[in-house]
Amino acid sequence: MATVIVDVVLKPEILDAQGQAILAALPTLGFPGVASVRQGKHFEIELEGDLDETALERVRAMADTLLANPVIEEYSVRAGS
Amino acid sequence: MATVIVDVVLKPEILDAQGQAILAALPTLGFPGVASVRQGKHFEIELEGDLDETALERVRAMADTLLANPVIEEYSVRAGS
Amino acid sequence: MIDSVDEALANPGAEQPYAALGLKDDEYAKIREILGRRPTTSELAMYSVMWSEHCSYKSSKVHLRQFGEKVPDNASEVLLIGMGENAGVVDVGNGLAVTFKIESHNHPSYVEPHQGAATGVGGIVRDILTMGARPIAVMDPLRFGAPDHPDTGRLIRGIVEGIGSYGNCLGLPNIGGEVVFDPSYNTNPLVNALCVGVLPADGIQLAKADGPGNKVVLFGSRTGGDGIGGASVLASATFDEAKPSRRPAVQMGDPFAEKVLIECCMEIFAERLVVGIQDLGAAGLSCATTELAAAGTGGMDVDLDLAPLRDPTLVPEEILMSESQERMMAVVTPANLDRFVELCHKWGVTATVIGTVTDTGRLVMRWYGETIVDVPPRTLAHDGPVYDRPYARPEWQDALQADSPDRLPRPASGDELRQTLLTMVASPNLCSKRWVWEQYDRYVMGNTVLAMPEDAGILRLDESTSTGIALATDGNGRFAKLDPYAGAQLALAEAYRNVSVTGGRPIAATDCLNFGSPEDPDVMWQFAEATRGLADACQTLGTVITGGNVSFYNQTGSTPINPTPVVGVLGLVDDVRRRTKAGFRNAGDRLLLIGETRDELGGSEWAWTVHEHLGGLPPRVDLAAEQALGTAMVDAANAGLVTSAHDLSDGGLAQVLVESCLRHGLGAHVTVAGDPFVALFSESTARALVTVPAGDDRLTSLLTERGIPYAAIGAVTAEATLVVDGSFSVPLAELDAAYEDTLPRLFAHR
Amino acid sequence: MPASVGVVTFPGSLDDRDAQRAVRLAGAEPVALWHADADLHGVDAVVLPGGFSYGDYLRCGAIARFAKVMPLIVEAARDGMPVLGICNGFQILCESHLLPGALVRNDHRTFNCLDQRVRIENASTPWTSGYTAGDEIVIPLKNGEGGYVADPRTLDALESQGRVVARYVGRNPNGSYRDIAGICNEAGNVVGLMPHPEHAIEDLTGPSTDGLAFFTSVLKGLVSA
Ligand SMILES: Nc1ncnc2c1ncn2[C@@H]1O[C@H](COP(=O)(O)OP(=O)(O)O)[C@@H](O)[C@H]1O
Ligand SMILES: [Mg+2]
Repeated sequence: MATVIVDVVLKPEILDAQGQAILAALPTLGFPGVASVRQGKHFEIELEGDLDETALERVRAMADTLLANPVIEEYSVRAGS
Repeated sequence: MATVIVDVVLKPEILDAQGQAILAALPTLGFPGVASVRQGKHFEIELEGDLDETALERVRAMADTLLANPVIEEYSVRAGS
Repeated sequence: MIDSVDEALANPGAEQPYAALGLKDDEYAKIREILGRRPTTSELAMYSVMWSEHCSYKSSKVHLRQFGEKVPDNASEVLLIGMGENAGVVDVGNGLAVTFKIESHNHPSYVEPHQGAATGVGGIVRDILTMGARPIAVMDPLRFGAPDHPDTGRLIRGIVEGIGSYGNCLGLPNIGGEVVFDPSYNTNPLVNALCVGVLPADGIQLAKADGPGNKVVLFGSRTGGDGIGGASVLASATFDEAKPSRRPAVQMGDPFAEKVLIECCMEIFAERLVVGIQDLGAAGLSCATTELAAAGTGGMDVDLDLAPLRDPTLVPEEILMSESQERMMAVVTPANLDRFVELCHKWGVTATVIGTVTDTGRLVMRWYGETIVDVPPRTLAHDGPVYDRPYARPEWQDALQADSPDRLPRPASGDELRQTLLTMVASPNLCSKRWVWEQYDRYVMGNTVLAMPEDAGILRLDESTSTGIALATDGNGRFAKLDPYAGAQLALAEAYRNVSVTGGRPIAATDCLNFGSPEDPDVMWQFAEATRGLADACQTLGTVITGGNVSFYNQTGSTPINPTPVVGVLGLVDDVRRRTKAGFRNAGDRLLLIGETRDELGGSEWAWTVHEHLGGLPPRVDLAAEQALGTAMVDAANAGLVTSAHDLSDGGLAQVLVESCLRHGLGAHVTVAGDPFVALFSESTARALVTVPAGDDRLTSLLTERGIPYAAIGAVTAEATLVVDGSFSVPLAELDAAYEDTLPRLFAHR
Repeated sequence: MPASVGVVTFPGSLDDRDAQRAVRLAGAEPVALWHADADLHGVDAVVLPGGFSYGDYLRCGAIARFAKVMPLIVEAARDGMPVLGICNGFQILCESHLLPGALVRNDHRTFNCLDQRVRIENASTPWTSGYTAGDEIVIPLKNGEGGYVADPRTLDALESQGRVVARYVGRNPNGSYRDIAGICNEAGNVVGLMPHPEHAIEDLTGPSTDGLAFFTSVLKGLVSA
C-alpha cells in the first residue's frame, strides 16, 4: 500500500474568504501576530501497489481531473508516511 | 516570517462523506486501484517572527482551540517551506 | 512606471493596446478627441470597460428605448423610479415600494460554474440593495445544454450549488426559477438571477455624487485581481474555448461579506446617512466613480492609492477594472462620516474615504500624488458609442416556419397516449425540478407564502396588513426562435399568467435578453423583433418594464443560442391569505379548463421531446384573452371562488393534470372534447385549470358573464389514478416515479 | 410583564427575525441580543438561531463560539436557563461543548431544504413540554452540515439518559447517527435541534404550525416558574 498526500490551495490571486475569516478571528482569540491564513483541502490517498514515481503520477492525474479545480486552485503531491 | 502548515482530518470513526464520494468516483474516471481516500483541511499560516519551536507551539494552540474540533477531528502541525 | 496625464502629454505618440482591450479604431479616436490627448493607461482601461457592450449597451440601446416610449397607461401610478437606475422601483401602497431586477451571468458560469453563478446572485442583490431596499428574495431562471452533453452535469451541479450557497448564506429565500435544457445552450448555459427588495417609498437611494466637499467612501471587501478584464473581454467577445488566454481571472464570491454589507447598509439607510450610493459590479471602480459623478454635481477627486487592496501588486488600471465582489461606494457628508464609519465597524465592514465630490465637471484620480485620470465622467457613463447594427430577417426563417409539426405522427390509441404522457412527464424539461429547488432555502425570513413548485412565488410584505407581492419568470427560446416578436410576448404572457393564477395583479416587469452576437444580422433581427414584441405587449398588458439586462455573444463558434428573452413579472397581492395554490386538495371538486384550446404544437414540448422537431409557428398570442383570464383569476382568488389553480404552458393540459394530482396524491377523472391528443398536449395560451367545489356555480357565472370560454372537464377523485375517459388511466405512483426520478438519475451526486 | 426570550444575532445569523417572530406569536417578548453584548438584558431564555454565522467558514459555529456573549450564555445555561440552538445554533452549542458530538456535512453532500417528519422523543425538556413523547411533527429542515455524529459511548449515553429529544422519521435526510435530529444536555435545559420549528408557526408560511409548541412550551415553563 502506498499513501500519497495531495494538498490543494486556492491560487494566490484568488480570494480565500475562509482564510480571511479565520485571520480576522485570531487576534480576538488571543493569537496576535498572524500575517496570513490560507485554507485549502488535504487528501490522503491509499493506492494499491508500491509508493513509486508511477503512484505519484497517478495521483497527479487524479488531482488534475478531480481533486483540484484548475481554474481557481493549485495542488502539490507528495509521498505520505 | 514563518510559515506553518496544519492538516486536519476527520477521526477514522467519523464518516467522511466527501472522501467516500471521491473514492466511488475514481474508478469511473479511469483511476482503479485506490483503496481509500480521506479528505481534510489544509491551512498555511504565516506568523511574524522566526520559525522555531515557539512558533509551532503557537500554531498547535490555534489548532486545538480553533482550527480543529477535537470531538471529530485530529490534526498535525509542521514547518512550512 | 505609472502612466500619468503629464506623461501622456509628454509622450503623445505612445502605442496603446486599445484593440486588445476591445476598442475599435474609431472608438479610440473618439477618446483622443474627448480628452484632446491620448488617454493614460488608466483612462484607456476605464473607457474600454465602460464602452464595452456589457456596460454601455451600445448595440441594444436603440432598441431598448422602446420600453421608455411605449409605456402603459398605468405606469405613472406604479413607477417611482423607471429604467436607468440600478433597478426600477414600484409603489405598492401603504408607504412601501418594491424594487426588482433580473440579470445574467452566463459566460462566467461556463468558466467556473459555482463561482460564476454565486457571483451572479451577489451582483443582482447589490443592485437591489443600492436602491435603498432590503433584498427579500431571489429567483433563478437557468438554461443548460442537452442533458447528455458531456459538460451539462458539471455545469448544472456547479451552477445550482453556486446559486444555493450564495443565496442560502445571505438568508434570501429562493421563490422560483426555471430549468430548461436545449442543445442550443451546449457550452453556453444561461444563468439569469432575479432579486426583489422592499423599501419605504420615501427611502429610495440614488447613485449620485451630489454636494461638493462630500466624501466618497469605498466600503466592503478589499480589491483584488478578480475578473480583471472580465466585463469587457468576457461579455464582449464570443466565448471561444480554444483560446484559454482570453479566460480572465474568475470572480470569487464571499456571501458572508455580502450579508454583513446588507445589514450594515440597512442601518446606514435607516439613519439616512448617505447622499448617494452605488454598488461595484461590472467595471468595478471605473463604473461606480463615473456613474456617481456623472449623475451628481459632476466632479470627483479620488486618491486611488487609498483603496484597500487584497493584492498589493495591483497597478492602477487593474484596480480600476477589478471586479472584486461585495464592494459598495457611498457619498457621505462630512457631518455623517463618523457615524457611517462607526456602523461599518459594528458589522466588521472595512470603510475608507478615497475621494471628495467636486464641481469641476472632471473626474480626477491620483496615484501617490500623480494625476493618472482626468476625464469628463459623462463621456464614460452616458456618452459611449451607440450602434444601430444592421439586421435582417434570416434567410432560413421562412423555411423554419413552414416546417410545421402537422407532418409528425401523433399518438392515437389510448395506449399510445398513455405512453406519450409518461415520456413527456419524465422528459428533462417537464420533469420535477425538485432536485434543484430543494438545494435552496425557501423558508428563511418567514414571509414566503408561495414558493416552488407553485406557479409564482408570493411574499408577504407586511404582517399587519397581509399585503404581498407575487413574482414569476418565464422564457421560451424555441418559441422565440420560431418567431422572436411572438416569442418575447409569449414569455411575458406566461409570467403574467403565472402571477395572476396565484392571485397576484401584474403591474410591472423586468427582462433579461439572452442572445447571440449582435454583429450577426440574423441575431440582431431576433433582438429587434423581441424587444419590439415585448414593448408592445407590456404596453397592452399594463406591465411597465422597470429595468433589465442584455446578454449578447451567447454562442459557441458561429452558432447562436435560441434567442431567449426571459421576463419576470411582478404582481400585487392585496391579501396574501387569499392566494390560490396549485394542486388538487379535495376529492369531488370540479375541474374547469378556462380558455380555448386549438391545435397548436409548433415549438411545443411534445414536438421536441418526441420528435426532436422545432418548426412551424408558436402558439397564437392573445393578450386580450390573457388579460381577461388574469383579471378573472385575481377576482376569483379575492372572492375565494377556487380551491386550486394552475396555468397551462409547456406540455399542455396533460402536464397540469399530472402536477395537480401528484401534489397531494389525489386522482382525477377527466373527459376531454375533440381530439384527445390535441386536448392533452397542445400549448395554446391564455388557459388555466382550476378546481371549484362541487355545486358552486359562482366561478362559472363569473366566466360566462365576462364571455370567457371554459369547459367542465371532470372531477378530482380520491382514488390515486389519473383517468382520461375512453382513452387511458395511469396510477399516480407510476406518474410520480416518472416525474420525480429524472433529474436525480441524471445529475445527483452518487 | 411577559416572559422574555433573547435571540442572539451573530454576523451571518439568518433566522434571527424568524425566531423572534416565533417567540412573539407564542406570547413572549422577543429580545434581540447582539453577539458582542456584555450582558443578557435579563432575558428568561435564549435562542441561538439558524444561519451561517461568520459564513460557516472553517466549521459551522466554530468562530461564533468565541463571541463575547457566549460565556454569559454558557454560564446562564449551567444555572438552568433554557437555551435552544436551532441548526447553526445547535452547531454553536456543540462547538461550545454545551452539547456533546458535532454536526458534519450531509452524507449526500448537498444542502437540502425539505419538510421533514420528526418524532419528539423527549417531552420533558422546557422546549418540548408542550408535546407528548411520540408525537410526530412536520417542520422544515434546511442545511448542508446537519449530520449528527458522536462516538458510540456518547450516543449510548444520550439514548440511555433519554437525551435524544427528536429523531427523523422515514428517510434519514443527512446521515445523522441513529437518526438524531435533536439532543439535550444532562439537565435538559439546553436543547439543540437541526430542523427549524420557527419556520412552522403559521399556516400561511410554513408546512404546518407544528413548531410553535417549542416556543409556547418554554413560555409556559417560565410563567409557572
Ligand atoms: N433589457 C433591458 N430592459 C430594460 N432595461 C434595461 C435592459 N437592459 C438594461 N436595462 C437598464 O439599463 C440600465 C443599465 O443596466 P445595467 O448596466 O445592467 O445596470 P447595472 O449597472 O446596475 O448593472 C439599468 O437601469 C437597466 O435596468
Ligand atoms: Mg448596478
